Amino acid sequence: MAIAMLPIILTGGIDVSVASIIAAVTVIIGNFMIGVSSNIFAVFVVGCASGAVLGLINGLLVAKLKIPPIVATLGTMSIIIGVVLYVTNGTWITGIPQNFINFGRTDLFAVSVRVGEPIGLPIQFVFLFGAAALMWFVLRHTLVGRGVYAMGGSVVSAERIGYDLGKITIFIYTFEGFLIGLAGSVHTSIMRQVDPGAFSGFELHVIAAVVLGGASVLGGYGSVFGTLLGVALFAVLNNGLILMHIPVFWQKIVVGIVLIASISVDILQKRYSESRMTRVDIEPVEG
Amino acid sequence: MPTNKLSAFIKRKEFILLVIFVLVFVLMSALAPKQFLRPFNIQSMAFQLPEFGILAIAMMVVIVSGGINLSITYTATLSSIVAAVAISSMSQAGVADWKVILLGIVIALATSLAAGAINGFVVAYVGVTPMLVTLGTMTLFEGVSLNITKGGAISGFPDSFLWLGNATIIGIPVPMVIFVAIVLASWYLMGRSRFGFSVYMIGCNPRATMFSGINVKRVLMGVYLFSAVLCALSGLIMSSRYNSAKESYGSSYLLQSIAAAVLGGTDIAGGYGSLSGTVLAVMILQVITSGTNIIGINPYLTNIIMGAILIFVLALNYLSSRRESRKLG
Amino acid sequence: MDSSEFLHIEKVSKTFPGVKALNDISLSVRKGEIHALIGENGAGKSTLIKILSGVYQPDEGAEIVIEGWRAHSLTPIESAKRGISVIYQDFSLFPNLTVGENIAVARDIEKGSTFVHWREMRRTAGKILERLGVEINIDAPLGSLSIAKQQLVAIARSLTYNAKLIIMDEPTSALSKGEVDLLFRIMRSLRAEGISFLFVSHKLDELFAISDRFTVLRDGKYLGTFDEEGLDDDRLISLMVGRKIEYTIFPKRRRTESVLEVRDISRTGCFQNISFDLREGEILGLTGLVGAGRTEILQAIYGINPPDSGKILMHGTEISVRSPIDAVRHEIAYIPENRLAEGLVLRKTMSDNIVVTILDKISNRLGLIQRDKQNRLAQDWIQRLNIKPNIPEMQTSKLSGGNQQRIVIVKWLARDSKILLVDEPTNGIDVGAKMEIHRILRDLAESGMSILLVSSELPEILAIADRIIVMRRGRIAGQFDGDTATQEMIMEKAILGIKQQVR
Amino acid sequence: GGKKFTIVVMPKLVGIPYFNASEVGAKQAGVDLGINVIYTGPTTPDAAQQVRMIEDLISKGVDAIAVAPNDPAALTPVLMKARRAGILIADWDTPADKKLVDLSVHQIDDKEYGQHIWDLLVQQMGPSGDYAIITGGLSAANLNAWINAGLSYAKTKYPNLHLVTDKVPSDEKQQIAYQKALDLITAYPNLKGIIGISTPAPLGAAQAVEEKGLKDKIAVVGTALPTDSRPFLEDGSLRVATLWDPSKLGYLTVYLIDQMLSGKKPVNGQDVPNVGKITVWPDGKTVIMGPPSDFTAENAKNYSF
Ligand SMILES: Nc1ncnc2c1ncn2[C@@H]1O[C@H](COP(=O)(O)OP(=O)(O)OP(=O)(O)O)[C@@H](O)[C@H]1O
Ligand SMILES: Nc1ncnc2c1ncn2[C@@H]1O[C@H](COP(=O)(O)OP(=O)(O)OP(=O)(O)O)[C@@H](O)[C@H]1O
Ligand SMILES: [Mg+2]
Ligand SMILES: [Mg+2]
Repeated sequence: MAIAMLPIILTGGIDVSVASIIAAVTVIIGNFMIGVSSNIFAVFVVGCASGAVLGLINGLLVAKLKIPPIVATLGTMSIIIGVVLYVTNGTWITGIPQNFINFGRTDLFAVSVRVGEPIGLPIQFVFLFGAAALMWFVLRHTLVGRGVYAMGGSVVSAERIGYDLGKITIFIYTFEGFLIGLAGSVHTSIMRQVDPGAFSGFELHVIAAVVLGGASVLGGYGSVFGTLLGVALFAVLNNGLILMHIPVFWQKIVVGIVLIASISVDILQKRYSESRMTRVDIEPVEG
Repeated sequence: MPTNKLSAFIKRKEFILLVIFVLVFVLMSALAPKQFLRPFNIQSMAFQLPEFGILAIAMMVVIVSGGINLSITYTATLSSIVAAVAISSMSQAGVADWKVILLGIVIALATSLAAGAINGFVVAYVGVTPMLVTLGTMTLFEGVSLNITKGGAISGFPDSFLWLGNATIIGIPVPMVIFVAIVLASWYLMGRSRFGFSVYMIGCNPRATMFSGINVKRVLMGVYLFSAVLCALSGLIMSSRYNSAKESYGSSYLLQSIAAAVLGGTDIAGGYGSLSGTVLAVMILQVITSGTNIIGINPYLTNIIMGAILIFVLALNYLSSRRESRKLG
Repeated sequence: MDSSEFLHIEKVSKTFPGVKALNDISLSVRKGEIHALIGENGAGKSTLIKILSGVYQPDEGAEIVIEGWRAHSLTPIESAKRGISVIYQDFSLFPNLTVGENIAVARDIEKGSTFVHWREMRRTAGKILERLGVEINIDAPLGSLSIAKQQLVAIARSLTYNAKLIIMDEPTSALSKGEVDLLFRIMRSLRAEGISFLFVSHKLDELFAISDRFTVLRDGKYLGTFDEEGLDDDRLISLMVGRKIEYTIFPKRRRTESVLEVRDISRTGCFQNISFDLREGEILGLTGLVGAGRTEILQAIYGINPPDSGKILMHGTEISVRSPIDAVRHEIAYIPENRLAEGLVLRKTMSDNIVVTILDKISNRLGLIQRDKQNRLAQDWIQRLNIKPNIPEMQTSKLSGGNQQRIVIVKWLARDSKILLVDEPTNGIDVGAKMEIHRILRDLAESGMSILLVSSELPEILAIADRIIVMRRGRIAGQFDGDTATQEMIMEKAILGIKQQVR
Repeated sequence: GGKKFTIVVMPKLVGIPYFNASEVGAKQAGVDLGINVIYTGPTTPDAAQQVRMIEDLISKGVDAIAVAPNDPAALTPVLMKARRAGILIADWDTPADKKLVDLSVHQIDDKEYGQHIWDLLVQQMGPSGDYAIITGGLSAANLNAWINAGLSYAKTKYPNLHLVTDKVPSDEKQQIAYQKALDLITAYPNLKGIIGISTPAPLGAAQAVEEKGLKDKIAVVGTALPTDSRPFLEDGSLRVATLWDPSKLGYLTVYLIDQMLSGKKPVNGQDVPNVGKITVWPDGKTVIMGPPSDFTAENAKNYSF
């Protein structure tokens, strides 16, 4: 998810509709599996396609109607989640076919270290790293990807040099939808049922993870690797506190403080090193 | 004269909003003629609007400065919780009601100032992106609130405290009176004062503003403090209206307040935003929620309608401004 | 259209809300010529260029012919495909990308390739920089380079694709003499290869040094195209402004009373051991090559990046200026070099930009701004500096470069300060306006203000500075009196010992 | 009577399975009794939203409002307002301010229910050992009531049970409950039992236990709907779930309100059609629907909610 959001933030945009898109995707594939086919491949195709279509809508709104991204996606968020819940009335979809559930539990390269305790790479990580690798490639090695960075650097310049900004915008939102579709599909196979309301409030986490990973919300800076780190850090922050035996009522306080402190330190460091940056090579004193 | 044209154009945005407001109002009246237009309903809408309206202004001010404040709802509830603890314990100790309430308000304001100071300090003096700072403080304030309430609600207010949120003065709800006062004060502050002028300039170009000798850090600090004080007032109204204080009150107002600010013509990138637009947007949202409730429309449909209006208005703004420039350019 | 012409346009007009920026312009550019486009501030040069690059669409009825291909308007992609490449006043580069990418990316877009080949890209970029004879690290992020180097990158970029016409909007405004010579050398060799240039500059000596033909615009109208022979400064100036203007050399004064004493200030990576006095009522010129650290000194005094060590005294007492707020309190004003990012709030009106420094003066005791006072003041200043158009409510971004610069000056004039720090105040400003700004600065000095003027333009320094300090690589290299110094003396100090490096 | 009553039944929020099930019951009762039932509520469990909706409904003019408060204290002023407007006030699912309601429909006795859950836990994990609680939200009043009842009961009845850490919130989401359960399992290796309070919580916990292959070591019990929990019950990761039938609760609420609007009070031991015998407290307005049903691998398939 966070990976999917990265290019949008890179262009200086933001998408708060991620949570509603993933909810819509899970509902669609849930019904698809039960009603049409439980072929894993087909499910993934449907999931990704429906995500991509919803992303495309965002992209069109931003690119063609020039609605600021945060607002456009705020609108679509409200609409998509409204439609999803109106149609499903929030009912969970249960009875996901077993083959799909098994898929979600596949560990690749599972090695049994001790009896009864297999460790391995759960399939969701394969997808995560797969998505990350794909995104990295797109951003680094395609013209569109570089256009994303260029747009984040300077919209005017990007336009002048001949990038088709509309196309890039539409592409990244669609691509984001696609990846969210993927995430939704994987998620469903892990969770074994579909809860349309499960993702409310999720969007802020996604944004936080991306930005924690070093992407600038003003656009132009950020990397896939940083985002992965951000996701990891955020996961640790949110879930590691139980492991550290921190009392429940203190956890949010700790998360908040760590979040603010870590970013502040980072910024202060950057500022310090910037202020020490050499602008003029000073002539040495002649001995 | 381009002068007139320019101001006419700015007015146009609000004009569109006004038209929409009238449209939804008429629509709702037509769909539920007996119920919607009853004075009782108008009054009850006037009760409901302020707590959200104040938060929307708190959001708008920060957006104009080029930031965003995700911590508004928790600033509101945190300050009302701290005040509630003080109020209920003092009133149990038998302190006179008016003293208790006055002190409660002071405590709420003080708490919100502390909260705003954290935001302001990290944004202005440390230089962290507002979205991140307030994401952090949002979590922090929620955590502190939870720690105080242990998940419950704080109640036990003296009855006279309920006046703040529930009484009327010649038929006008007290919260509405407070809201109008706040709107006027904010209008002066943002539209007329040096402070407001600086906020708009900073929202457009903080660097050039700083180079002009304006104390950008202090102004930004002021913006977050002002926003927090508004939150506290909204929090007090809520705790009086709901007879208790709890961390989750009004949590659904967060994204709505961004929507209201933007619907009201505030530029999400900063530098532009009008109070009247925001107030109109808040009124539109209020009429839609109340109206659809009364008519008995599925609440999810209400969500869909609001999303559609948001996109519709912005698309309209874009299209009309494009036509404008086509015509002339 | 004759086959020796690369580009021919006719009946090109452009109307902005309230302004007719271009009115029925015709122009042809021959293959392999360097064609100067000149005119006063706001004459419409930049607008014309934007039409040629496809950023703006001209009004109905325009004819554009490029090598026999006809159109009414262009898109950026079409323009690039047809061989037009533009270097804008603001370069249009990407600060977050590397130098190599900035250079090579345009060609990839033009080719329409799907993938980016980094190795090839770096090779291309490296070759071009080599051809230009400059040394810039290909992998450095562009944002970390000096303005001058960014300019060279922009030029390098336009060479990557098969540009047949390179349009440059004031390319030399941020370049030092050596770099300008380098640029001209490159331009001449490209001209020999049949590439044409359309070149905008306000620096007449440069124009005469390089141009084959001149096209003059005035107030959005086409005045004609002239061959280089038979033109001289006077004629050109009178064509541009419709009247004759002399580059006035002001009489120099010798002042004695020090207002600001700078004592041995240093800042790591910026400047070392700088000491000088700024005296009451004088203009002290601070010159040198671009990148010598002059801006940094001004910014240090203004409190933006305070010095690490050393003292600054005002009227004999030490002052501590840690931020612009402190500076303003000590009545120090600063007109930055980069007016777009630092001087102006472009999205706000002229009026707002003018009063931003004097909010205390136009507001009442409650801190409320008095609108009538604001309007009166703004209107007043706009008239005094002859800023066009005379519409205080107009967005500053819509002004031409020269008029924007006047707004920056005005906003500090409105707040009368004791000390004025000015960084390249006439950069990108036409001769007529330049003279006015010189006069304004001189008048201010006469009235007792002390001015520290940074300028790379030696004639300007010589014309108005009472005393001159020359900087070289972060240190003071020499000092001269304004009435005895010559360009040669200053240049010698400025480049002594670093000649090889510039080349 | 001749006039057709309009009754509002307001859940804590709409769009979750539990309250969808009660909607079915409430609507059914409306059809059976020939009255107009409006079932509406906020889309997020926000007390402020509930207050606003009730205010709007007062404007609309209804005969009765039955509400499941997200926060009892928060509703007090608006319920007073409703009373002044002559509207009959009831609470259901979660109690509101006692003084303000004409009728209070409880699915269950909170104390008994809490004790019942702890009894189930002990049945599954034995009377001693480490256990943890995953709850829906830290501020849900009814969940807290059950937990507190259970905890104080356990203190005397099962002194050897050891709660490893405070109740852990899961935001009413299975995904989060799952994460938290994983963390709990890692953090406390001696864990023998997990109680999930709120319907998604036990499922998330069961999922975690199943995934770690610990379903024989850690007993998961909790409050969940039988249809949702069936896969987990059947694979053994969830030992037993307990809940009442929410649709019956909805039905009962509407039924009793209709009676009261027609002037009849609920009577102890009264047999309500489609629901069964009810208990009425001496105060005459607190009604308890009856004991919960326990769902196990064997019987889950017999239920349709
Ligand atoms: N986007 C715009 N909207 C309205 N007016 C504009 C816009 N852009 C330019 N103008 C106006 O068009 C005229 C020509 O401006 P232009 O920038 O082309 O001048 P220029 O010759 O490049 O001047 P300079 O030498 O100062 O850069 C000016 O009067 C300017 O105010
Ligand atoms: N306020 C600033 N913040 C960051 N970088 C700056 C700032 N001002 C100048 N720079 C950078 O410092 C470097 C050196 O400045 P520059 O090349 O302009 O030298 P200078 O001699 O001070 O200037 P000039 O000759 O143009 O007056 C450039 O890379 C420039 O972009
Ligand atoms: Mg220009
Ligand atoms: Mg400089």
